Amino acid sequence: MTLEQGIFILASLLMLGSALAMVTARSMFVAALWMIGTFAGVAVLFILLNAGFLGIVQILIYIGAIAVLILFAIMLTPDVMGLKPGPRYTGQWPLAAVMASTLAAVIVLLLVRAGNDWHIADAAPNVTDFAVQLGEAFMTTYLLPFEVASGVLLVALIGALVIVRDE
Amino acid sequence: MQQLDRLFILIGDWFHSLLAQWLPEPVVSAIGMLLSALIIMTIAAVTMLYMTYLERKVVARIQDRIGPNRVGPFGLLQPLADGIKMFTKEMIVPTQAHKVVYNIAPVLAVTPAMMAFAVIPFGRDMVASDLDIGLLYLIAVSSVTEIAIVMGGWASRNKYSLLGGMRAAAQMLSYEIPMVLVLLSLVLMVGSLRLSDFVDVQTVPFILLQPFAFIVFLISAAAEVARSPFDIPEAESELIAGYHTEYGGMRFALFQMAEFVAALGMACIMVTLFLGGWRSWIIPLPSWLWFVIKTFILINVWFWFRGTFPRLRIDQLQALAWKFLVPASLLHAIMTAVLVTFFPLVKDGQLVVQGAEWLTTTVVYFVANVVLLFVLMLLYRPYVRRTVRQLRVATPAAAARQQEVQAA
Amino acid sequence: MREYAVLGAFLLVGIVLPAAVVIGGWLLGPKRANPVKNSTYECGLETVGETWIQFKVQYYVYALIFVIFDIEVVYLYPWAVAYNRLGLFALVEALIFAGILVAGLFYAWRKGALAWF
Amino acid sequence: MSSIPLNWYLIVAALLFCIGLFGALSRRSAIGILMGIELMLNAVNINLVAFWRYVEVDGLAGQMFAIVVITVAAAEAAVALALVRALYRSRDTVTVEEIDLLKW
Repeated sequence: MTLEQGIFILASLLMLGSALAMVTARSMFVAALWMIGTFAGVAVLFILLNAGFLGIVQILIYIGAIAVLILFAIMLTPDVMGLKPGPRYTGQWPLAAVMASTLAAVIVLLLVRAGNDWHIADAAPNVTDFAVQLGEAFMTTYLLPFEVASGVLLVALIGALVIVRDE
Repeated sequence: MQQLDRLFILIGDWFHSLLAQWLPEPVVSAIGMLLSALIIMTIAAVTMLYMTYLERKVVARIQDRIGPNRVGPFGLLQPLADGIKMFTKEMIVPTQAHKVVYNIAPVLAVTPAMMAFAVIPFGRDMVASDLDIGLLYLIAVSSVTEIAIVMGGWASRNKYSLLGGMRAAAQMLSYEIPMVLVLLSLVLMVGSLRLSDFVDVQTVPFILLQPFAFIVFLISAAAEVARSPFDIPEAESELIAGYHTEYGGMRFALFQMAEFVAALGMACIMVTLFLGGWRSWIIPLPSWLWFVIKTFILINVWFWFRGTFPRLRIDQLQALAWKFLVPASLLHAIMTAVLVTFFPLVKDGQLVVQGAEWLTTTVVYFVANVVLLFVLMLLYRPYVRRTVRQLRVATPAAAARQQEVQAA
Repeated sequence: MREYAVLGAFLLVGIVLPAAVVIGGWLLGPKRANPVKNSTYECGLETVGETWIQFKVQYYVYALIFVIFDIEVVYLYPWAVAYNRLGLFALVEALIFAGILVAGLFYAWRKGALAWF
Repeated sequence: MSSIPLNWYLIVAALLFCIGLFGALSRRSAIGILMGIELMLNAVNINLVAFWRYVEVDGLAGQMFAIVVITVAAAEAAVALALVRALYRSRDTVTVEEIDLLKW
């Protein structure tokens, strides 16, 4: 086993373990903290995939922004400490569990059977100065996503502000 | 001189070759990485201890006092005494607290502050990790601290802690935006996110080219690391001690340490981005020594702030961030983008400004910054006047008084 | 890859070092807990009521605007890095991008969402 | 060539997706559902980047797609949490079972 594989396994265990802890935690706040653990694991996977830029963006956006937003939203709800009695799950949770585990089993089985039968390229992607490549791509091929993104963000901002304000 | 400049690199190489005699190469480089991390963090921790001493001395001088002078000569052993005291104190965990989160929070507060040092070039070729997206990494790491603070505030189960934690997080995230936008204009000039490239380009330090950016960054950085006048998160008079009210002993020390180390890290970042990093000014000293000197100057600027400014109120603080700094830094970035098209510093990864051209470039950028500052002042004059007028009649009592005055 | 390995080393040491300090302090310090000492501090008085306090929605509003502007970073930083290789076209595009977001900021300002009451 | 087969990434992503799915389907709290959805989006991103790394070599489509997904995820979280807050204000609860105004 190489070092790379070891890191991959550790990061995956961290990620999946945190994800499991997240969906089973009683307190919403603790669940959000586990979610941050999952995001960190995903960031490590991105870095292992030679996508260091995305790994850092994952930390910046998911951990630094979205997780904080969720924590703030939890603070606005009652039962911040997660002490109120009552079930964590809705009545349909056994059904959900069966569905999710069936789906997982099917996909994993298919993937294992497919083995390494992918059109895998021989070389690793050329990632020197990735940010520059990305910037040039934004101004040429991917100009539309670049401009649409600002529109999406504007709509989200205005929509959320309209909904959330106490008038 | 050459030898002295490369002192630490030579020691590192010597150590590396020493280990390589017995151990295989991957193990040696792993040990090297861990050791460099350990050494840099230890230096940061010791510097942090003496920053507390220096702060007390400097603030004492500003307030016409002497400051710590009992333990050791000039009180130089005071921080050690404080450290030992913290270390041997009883560790109390409130019964009501969420034990696990309560214990993890202080550790997680220190980690991101320490991790910032990984990409800072301390001297010529002296950088632990010359990441090609170093600047983005710094921003990402500094935004993780908020979570540790919210965790600490929440786990204590104390109203003041929770409130302090939320306020701290709100303040930090508000000031992250102007900081990021103002760095955008530097990135436009340099065309890279690698911190060593920033140092390479700065034949003339960017503080002269972009003074406005430096001021905005200084303000946002002070807020980001909760130095006064932005120390609302731990405003004693309003929130007892903010998010670390319930913490004592070593855990409290870790929160303090996180704050001081973050301030130190910010000073290092500012030196790298605005003061030319390890480049020597006039006197040819070793590059790392110049870095230390510049950092020392900036740290004293923090202490000078602490001794001089009163604390801002939270509404004023948020208004400053969103209503002034964000639009101003955006305007600044746009202005820089226009300037860069006519007076580029870097083209296709190559520095294009040579010799005497630096003079014209510097003057152009400096004048543009000053003009921007004046334009902003003109734009904001009516707004500021209106706000001041509103503040005068803010309370009902004051409004009644004003009506009385007008009637009479 | 080496650059990221160094970051991993920093992460490892950055967690182990403070954790060791906390454990060391716990080992060295006295351990004489009692109920009064372990009660919530809060100004030295008994805690009144639930810990939970109704937070203003304003905290959420700031976090919201912050998220929107933080994502802008992901788009604008690559643009800024590549800027000296691109032409005036890039400036115009980024101006449109930033302009749309500034419109959002000014909408929030006009609606009073930036004020802290 | 990396020592990690593409399969490993796909399996891990699938598992993460299913855990997120379970969270989204079973949680009572609306915020819990939202967090489950965030996990699912992350799983999708792992797949996108893994395929970019192993299959698409001279292109940026995989990463670009991941960035767009992150953007949309953030926008979605912002609006959804605003909705949760509005629901809490009008109905005094964030539990999805009790939000049944449309169930007649």
